[in-house]
Amino acid sequence: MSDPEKQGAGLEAADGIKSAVRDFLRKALENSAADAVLVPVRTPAEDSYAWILTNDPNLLEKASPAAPTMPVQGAKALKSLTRKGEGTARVIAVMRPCEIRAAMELFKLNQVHLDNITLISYDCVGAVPLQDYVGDPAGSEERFDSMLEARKTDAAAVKPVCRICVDFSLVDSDVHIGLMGLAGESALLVPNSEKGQALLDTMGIACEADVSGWMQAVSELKAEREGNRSEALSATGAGLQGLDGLSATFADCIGCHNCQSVCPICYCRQCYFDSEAARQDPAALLDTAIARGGMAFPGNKVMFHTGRMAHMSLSCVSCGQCTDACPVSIPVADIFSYMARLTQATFEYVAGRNDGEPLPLRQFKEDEVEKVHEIVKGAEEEEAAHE
Amino acid sequence: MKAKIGVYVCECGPNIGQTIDIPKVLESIPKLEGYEDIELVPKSFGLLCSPDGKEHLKKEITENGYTHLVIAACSPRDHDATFMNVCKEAGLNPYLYKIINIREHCGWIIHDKDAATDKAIQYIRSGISRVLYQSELFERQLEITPDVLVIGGGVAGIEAALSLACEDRKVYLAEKTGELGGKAARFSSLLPRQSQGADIIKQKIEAVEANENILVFLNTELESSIGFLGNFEVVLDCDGDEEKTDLKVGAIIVATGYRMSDPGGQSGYEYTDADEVYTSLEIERMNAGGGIALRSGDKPGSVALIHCVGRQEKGYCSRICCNYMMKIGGYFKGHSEATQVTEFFFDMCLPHKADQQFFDKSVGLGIDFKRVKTIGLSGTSVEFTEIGGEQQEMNFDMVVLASAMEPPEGTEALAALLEIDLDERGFFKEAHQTTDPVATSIDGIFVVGASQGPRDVSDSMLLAQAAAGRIRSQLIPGGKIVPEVKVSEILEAYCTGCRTCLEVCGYGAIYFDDQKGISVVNEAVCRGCGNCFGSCPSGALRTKHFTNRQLFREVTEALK
Amino acid sequence: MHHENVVVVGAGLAGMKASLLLAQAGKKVHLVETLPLIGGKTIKNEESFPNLECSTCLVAPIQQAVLQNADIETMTLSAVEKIEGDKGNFTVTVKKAARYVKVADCIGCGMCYEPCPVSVSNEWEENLGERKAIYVPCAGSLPNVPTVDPEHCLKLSGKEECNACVEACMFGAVNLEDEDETVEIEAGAVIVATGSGVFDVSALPNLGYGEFPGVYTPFEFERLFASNGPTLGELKIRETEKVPGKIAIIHCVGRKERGYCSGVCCMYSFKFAHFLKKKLPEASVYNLHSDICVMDKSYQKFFDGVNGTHSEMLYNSSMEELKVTGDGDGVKVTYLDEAGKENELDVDMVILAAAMVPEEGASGLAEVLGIDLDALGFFKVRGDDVVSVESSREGIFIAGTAEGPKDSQSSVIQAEAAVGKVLAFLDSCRPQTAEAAAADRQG
Amino acid sequence: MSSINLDMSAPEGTVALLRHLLGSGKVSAVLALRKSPDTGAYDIGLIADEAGLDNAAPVDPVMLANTGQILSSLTPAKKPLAVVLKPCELRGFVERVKRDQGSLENVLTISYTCGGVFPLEKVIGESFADAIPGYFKRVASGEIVEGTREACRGCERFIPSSADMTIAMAGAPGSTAGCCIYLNTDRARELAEGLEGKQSDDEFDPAMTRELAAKRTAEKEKIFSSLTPAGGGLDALIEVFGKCVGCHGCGRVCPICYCLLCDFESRSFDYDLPYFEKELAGKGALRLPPDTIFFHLGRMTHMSFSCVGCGLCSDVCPVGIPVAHIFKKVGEHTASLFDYVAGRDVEEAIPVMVFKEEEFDELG
Amino acid sequence: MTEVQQEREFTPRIVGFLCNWCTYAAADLAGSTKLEISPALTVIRVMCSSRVDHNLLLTTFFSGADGILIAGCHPGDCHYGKGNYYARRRYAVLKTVMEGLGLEPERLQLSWVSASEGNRYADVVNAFSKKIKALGPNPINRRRDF
Repeated sequence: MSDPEKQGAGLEAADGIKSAVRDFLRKALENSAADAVLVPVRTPAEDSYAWILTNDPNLLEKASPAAPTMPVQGAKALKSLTRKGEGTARVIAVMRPCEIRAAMELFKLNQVHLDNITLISYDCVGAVPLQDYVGDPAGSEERFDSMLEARKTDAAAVKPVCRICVDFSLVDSDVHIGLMGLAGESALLVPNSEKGQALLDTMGIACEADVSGWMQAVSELKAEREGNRSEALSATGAGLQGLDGLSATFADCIGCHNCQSVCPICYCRQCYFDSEAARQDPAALLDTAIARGGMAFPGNKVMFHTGRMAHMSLSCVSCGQCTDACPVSIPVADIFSYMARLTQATFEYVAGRNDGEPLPLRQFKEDEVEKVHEIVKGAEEEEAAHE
Repeated sequence: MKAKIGVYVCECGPNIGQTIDIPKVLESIPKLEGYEDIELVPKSFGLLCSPDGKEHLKKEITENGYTHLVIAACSPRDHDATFMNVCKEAGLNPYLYKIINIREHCGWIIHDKDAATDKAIQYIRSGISRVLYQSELFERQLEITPDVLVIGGGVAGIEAALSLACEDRKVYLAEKTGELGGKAARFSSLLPRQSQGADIIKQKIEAVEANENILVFLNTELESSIGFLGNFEVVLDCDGDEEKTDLKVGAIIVATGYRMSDPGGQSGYEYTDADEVYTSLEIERMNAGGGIALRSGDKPGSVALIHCVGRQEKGYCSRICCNYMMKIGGYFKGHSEATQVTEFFFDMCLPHKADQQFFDKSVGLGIDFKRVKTIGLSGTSVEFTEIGGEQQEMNFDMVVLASAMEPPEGTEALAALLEIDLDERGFFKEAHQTTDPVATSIDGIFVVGASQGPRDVSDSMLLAQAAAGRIRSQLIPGGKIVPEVKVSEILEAYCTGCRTCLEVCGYGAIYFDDQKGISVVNEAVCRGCGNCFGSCPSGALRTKHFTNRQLFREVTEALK
Repeated sequence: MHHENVVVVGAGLAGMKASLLLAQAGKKVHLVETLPLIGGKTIKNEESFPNLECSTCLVAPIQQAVLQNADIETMTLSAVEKIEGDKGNFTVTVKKAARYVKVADCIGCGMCYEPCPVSVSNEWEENLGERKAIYVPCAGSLPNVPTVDPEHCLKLSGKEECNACVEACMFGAVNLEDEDETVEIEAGAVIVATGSGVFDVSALPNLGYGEFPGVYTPFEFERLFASNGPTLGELKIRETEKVPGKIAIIHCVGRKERGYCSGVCCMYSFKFAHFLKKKLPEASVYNLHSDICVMDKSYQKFFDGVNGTHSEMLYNSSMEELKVTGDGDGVKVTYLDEAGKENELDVDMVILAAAMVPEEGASGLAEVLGIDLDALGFFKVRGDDVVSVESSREGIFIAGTAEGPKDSQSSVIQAEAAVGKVLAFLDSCRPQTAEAAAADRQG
Repeated sequence: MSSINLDMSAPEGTVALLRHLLGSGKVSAVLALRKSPDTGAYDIGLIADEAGLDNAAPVDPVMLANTGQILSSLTPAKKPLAVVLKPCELRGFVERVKRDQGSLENVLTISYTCGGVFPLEKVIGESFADAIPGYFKRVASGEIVEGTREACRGCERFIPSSADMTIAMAGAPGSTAGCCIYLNTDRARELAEGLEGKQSDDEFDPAMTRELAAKRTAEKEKIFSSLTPAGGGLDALIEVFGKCVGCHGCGRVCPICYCLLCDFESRSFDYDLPYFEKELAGKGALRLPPDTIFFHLGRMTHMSFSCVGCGLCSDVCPVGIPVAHIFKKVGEHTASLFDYVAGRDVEEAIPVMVFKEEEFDELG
Repeated sequence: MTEVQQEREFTPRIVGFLCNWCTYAAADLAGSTKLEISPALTVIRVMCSSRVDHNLLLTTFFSGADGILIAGCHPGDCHYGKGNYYARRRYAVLKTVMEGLGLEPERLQLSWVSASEGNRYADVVNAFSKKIKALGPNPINRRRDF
């Protein structure tokens, strides 16, 4: 949590948080603090949510700033909107913290542009697994709403990664909506950047409210989650070890690559592993099979996942989309979160921050960070030993 | 068309002949599995790199009409070029051939002959399967313009212009200020030999003005620059006239010089403007003008010359201070031998062969040199500890400070504009400090004079001449340049425009096409290292002649 | 009559760089080198300051480029004997000493060394190692073609009939009947890049060189440290075979005698300190210095990196008073510290940071070329105002340490400057009018 | 001889056949479904030695990926291969061959009258193994097996067209008694040489499966009619595809979608902000990422007439959209315009690649 | 052949990606000095260690290489300025991933060998192949489920 000087503005939430945020957005559109908003809106069949960009205040009625489930990662919606650069419209986007963090990574990767985008995040109680939601929309709505209003995560109702999420609150958004540890009636608008401050100013919202109580609550929950997280991830890691572990973990993988295509970080137009370049020629495949007595298809399952780890785990924000999209229920998100923790530690990098820190693979230090040193030194000492 | 690959094993006398069982190798080749639909022609020869060898090979290629060629011989570092030329002469695209190093990598290092032979066969196999995946590449020749833009009209810039301008080479000399000559124009004498500075510079300025092949732009700064060696398009912003000047030049020389760091800020140097404390440049100006005097107009009876001011803070020695401080000492002694001149120094830096004599001469003039360990200044009183001595204090009528040379303002902006690097001290960074000192990371852009690091006038001129040498040999009027062939290319369809490759490229060879939203390789600049490839997760890059498919052929064979 | 091609004397860093640039400019270059290999002094170093880059990695590509360049005729074991004519129209006479190995036929396999019965000390390795009578100076020499040393070859010196190398060569490349030859080259200009030598430290008996095995010259130490050197980089003191625990590096050796600071000794001394600490972390290293000359923008940083951590810096207030004496199988350095007080230092090894001096053949070459030397014995350049690259004779240019002590960077700068001058000079020699051109063609 | 009867169940018989082919060295490898003895997980194995056949479960009711798609990555085969494919997978492969994405050269195709497969979630479930014996019984007795995928229950093309060998299973009376392998081509007869079993000359008669075919057709109609609510049209599409998350998994697993880079993921479907702003001004709202429905429409026009109804698209859809039947329905309609049956015969040209002068007169 | 036999007759298959300017030159030097070097290594020449990307390394590993060596110029010596620094970072990522997955990261090694270090080259290669031999064959080669 950033500076203790932080101030906030109270947000009246008597008829529920969703409507409070809706009102805020409508107000923003009305006194043209923004030209449009990007929010999840329930689909006509009421069986899911979709990201809608709108400038029509009435349409906001159907909007659900905090949707129970996350069919499409917000960062992906933002990418489709701004990938080709800036426009003139000033857009407010309301997203989960993990969506904001993904957006930050895509920003560094030049896949989203943020100049005209104002990002609003909120204390996230977690998201309902996609299958659960589409299985029982109505029920899920209820369960989620009660979670949201109670401002408390119901472990049974949310994605596994949400249970161990530690970045559920303030991230590098422009305005954050604080909920945790506040009385049912109220919420907090916390400006978190000049842009955010400017928004509140134009809307004539003064920030005098004290935020310490909220911050307290958040850091307590964080602390509690930290423990569970490393426990859970270590457990995941233990199950992965070696070719046996991996082949067991990915035994059911059918190579559909849904995990990759719904991943907000996997920004490649086409995954290398689906590309021409990665194709082995028929003869080579057959030779391998003959040499080993046999081989498995769909091919290169483990290589695909390992490769994806090498490519994107540095930026993984543990949003859990991959698990949602897996037709054979592999806990992809847990696995990648485990790896993300390792690789990001290697470079003392934290994905999803907008702190000017460049992506690890775009820079180097001549005299490298500890971990890299250890790793490389490891190899060099090995040699030295034999010299 | 059915592929027909000539596979030639060079005996290299005993080196391969005796370390590898060549007959066995030749036998094995036609039996290779998986190449049934390819015609393999295995042969051996005594010494392929010999004149007869090359002739023979040439004949064989033309007569047998090979589609590809594999040569199992020595290291590519020895003879890749040799055999590529043979291919060219024989009309086979040289990129459809591959040399296999079975000498250094088999015969010579695997001392068991059978093992060496097997290894050789494996390498040859990989060669055969690789060439099949290689594709024709072609050299391109690019037109160039020999003209040159020189940024900075100081001694270095002037020297560069004079060394380059000729009938078929125009030089555009852009100077920020309203006059040529830079700081040195005001020096009354020049290092290292105290010759009449002003005159020399004056003559050179006249020569520039007289030279119709040099176009001088005063009050002018560079606004933009794109392109590469032989083909830069630059825009000059000439203060005053509103439309900019567009120029096409083949090379750019940066000669923006230096500035003296402000000694005022230095810790341990306490003085006010009222005090008789001056920088070396101020003294030069006084000397060139009315002569050196105190504010009162009187001549100083005692002067302290303090070296190395700011050296510690800057983290480098400015190379020329010792010399010019002795020169300034000489000014004082020249005006009146009676003047008591004391020079405080830490180390005497005398890099030129003639400098020691100059030092001895200065001692002869009666200048008192004190080697100190510590020094401080308050007003005009100097507190110091002489090496091996006690701390003491001396008062002077006048104090002259040799403050460090540093990059002038605007250096960073210019570097960014030209996309060349600065070193950790803020000076322009050389392409390679020892082996390529006037070039930069961008081919065709050179840095000379003190903008590359502290230099005296004559060294600055030498650097300018060096840049001239580089340009004269690279950009011959009417000539062409042949860029690297094995460069990277970006596959438009797969590029996401994340710009990672652009960031890691050390040569500014990749630019971003905003229209298409993709990165694009400038093949004229790319050196083919493949760093961009390594950085691209999408596999949207291809390094010609080193594609993954080609390399993976070698891997597959290695793992058979 | 005028000529476009250029003779470059000396194939060190400066000579090679100049040749490559001239070739790039489309000139034909004749690169004349007295040694059997090219590369000059830089290739003797394991790593070069200030970036501690592997010298071979830096220079080998340059050597390769020179040898593979069709426009550069590299003449090893060769020396300029005579020069006639004048600017733009020189006739340079070069004596090529017999190599006794045909460069065209030899592929550098080295099969011929083994059988050679003669074994003498290898001067290129500063006599720290041995070589045969047919040899390459060191592994990785370029051109990778051996040479026979007639003085020691049994057959050539007439001691006895020996054909071992001839028989060992499968390519008939060895030809002991080979003879010196003399060639005349018509050239438009000449660049002298013959490099420099090292101050003869035995001239200062108080430094104990030659007397105590632990006392080394700079290049002796470079080769001792080099991974492709005689000991493959193993730091053992000659004779005693002892691994040094304490090393003293003495600066400014010969500065007074020569009357100038060489500008590079401080840096290579600090580099040595770094080397020593890298290989012998336990060792203690002392630099006995006077003025510390770190004039390049990046040198101070290098010094700061070594100062204290790799070496203790001891101020030596008088070279005259400094003495190196024997002490068991170690050596004792006696010197006056900054206060003028006498100090003693017991060490195992002493490295004498000796001054750069004119290359021994310089005066002879100056005579042959009819150009002046300066008072210090380096080649004199014209123009009293600024340092230039023009010798006292029009059409002949100087580059690198032949002109005076300097670091590699300055050598390269001078080489490139010389090329610029040469190209401009050749243009100026080209007949300006049609008639003149016609006349020129008749010669 | 045009058929051979082995005295064992069809599943066993199929393995025996493979053993014969691999053991006799007539093929260098076999591509067939495998079941791991320890984890019970399935994969598609390229089996190169007899030991490998111990895990083979070639006709188990499981489809992880379209074997036809995998097969085409193994062709053209330098060495002879035998492949066990479900009829739809075979049709998928044939469609790919028509598009130069594979070759029949050196490939022996073995298929069977297919009883359908179970949805993936069942397959990865604990008790799946127990379901199998019962499954084979019902299949033989010509029922539509409860719990199999919708795509299979409504599949009336469960008889392989153009296979070298056809093994009688679903709807083939008596297929429990023994394993009857029909040898439809010379290559089949040649390779069957030396296989122990009762040889005969009767050829495969589709008639014997007529009953099951009828049931399946009826089921299909039922599913079709239940598909989109009355009215149809765009609203219906939005209704159905509204919850699409745009993962394009359906495209990736589709044996017909052979494009390396789907056009909808390509640059041509990037829009710049001004475009969106214009849209917004007009509509007041727009969905991001765009083209959700467009993608499915596009895919329909590109491949529906070649849809082989393998159902994988439905399997991988994270939100359970009945992609398979929507495409099949559309596909049958488009294909019928050219009376084209996807994957029936490799000689049959792809409609969009030919035209008949006298067609579509009604369009004027 | 049985595992036991395989172990007994095991000669590792190591793929080495060597940078053209330093390590490949060192390999040549080692060759011309006739040092004995393990035949286990297959040298693949690349222009710079930074050319070697994750995909190539992974494909090599999963195709059954028992060891993978990436070798280039010492940091600071890169012929292209800074390529090997990037190579080092990419290596660090892959190494971490393999560690995290227990995929025998010791089968992947990065070494710096300069052009003059012929002996060091021999040492590095021989030491590495010794290490790999001790480690045994890449288990992937015995698996039919990959």
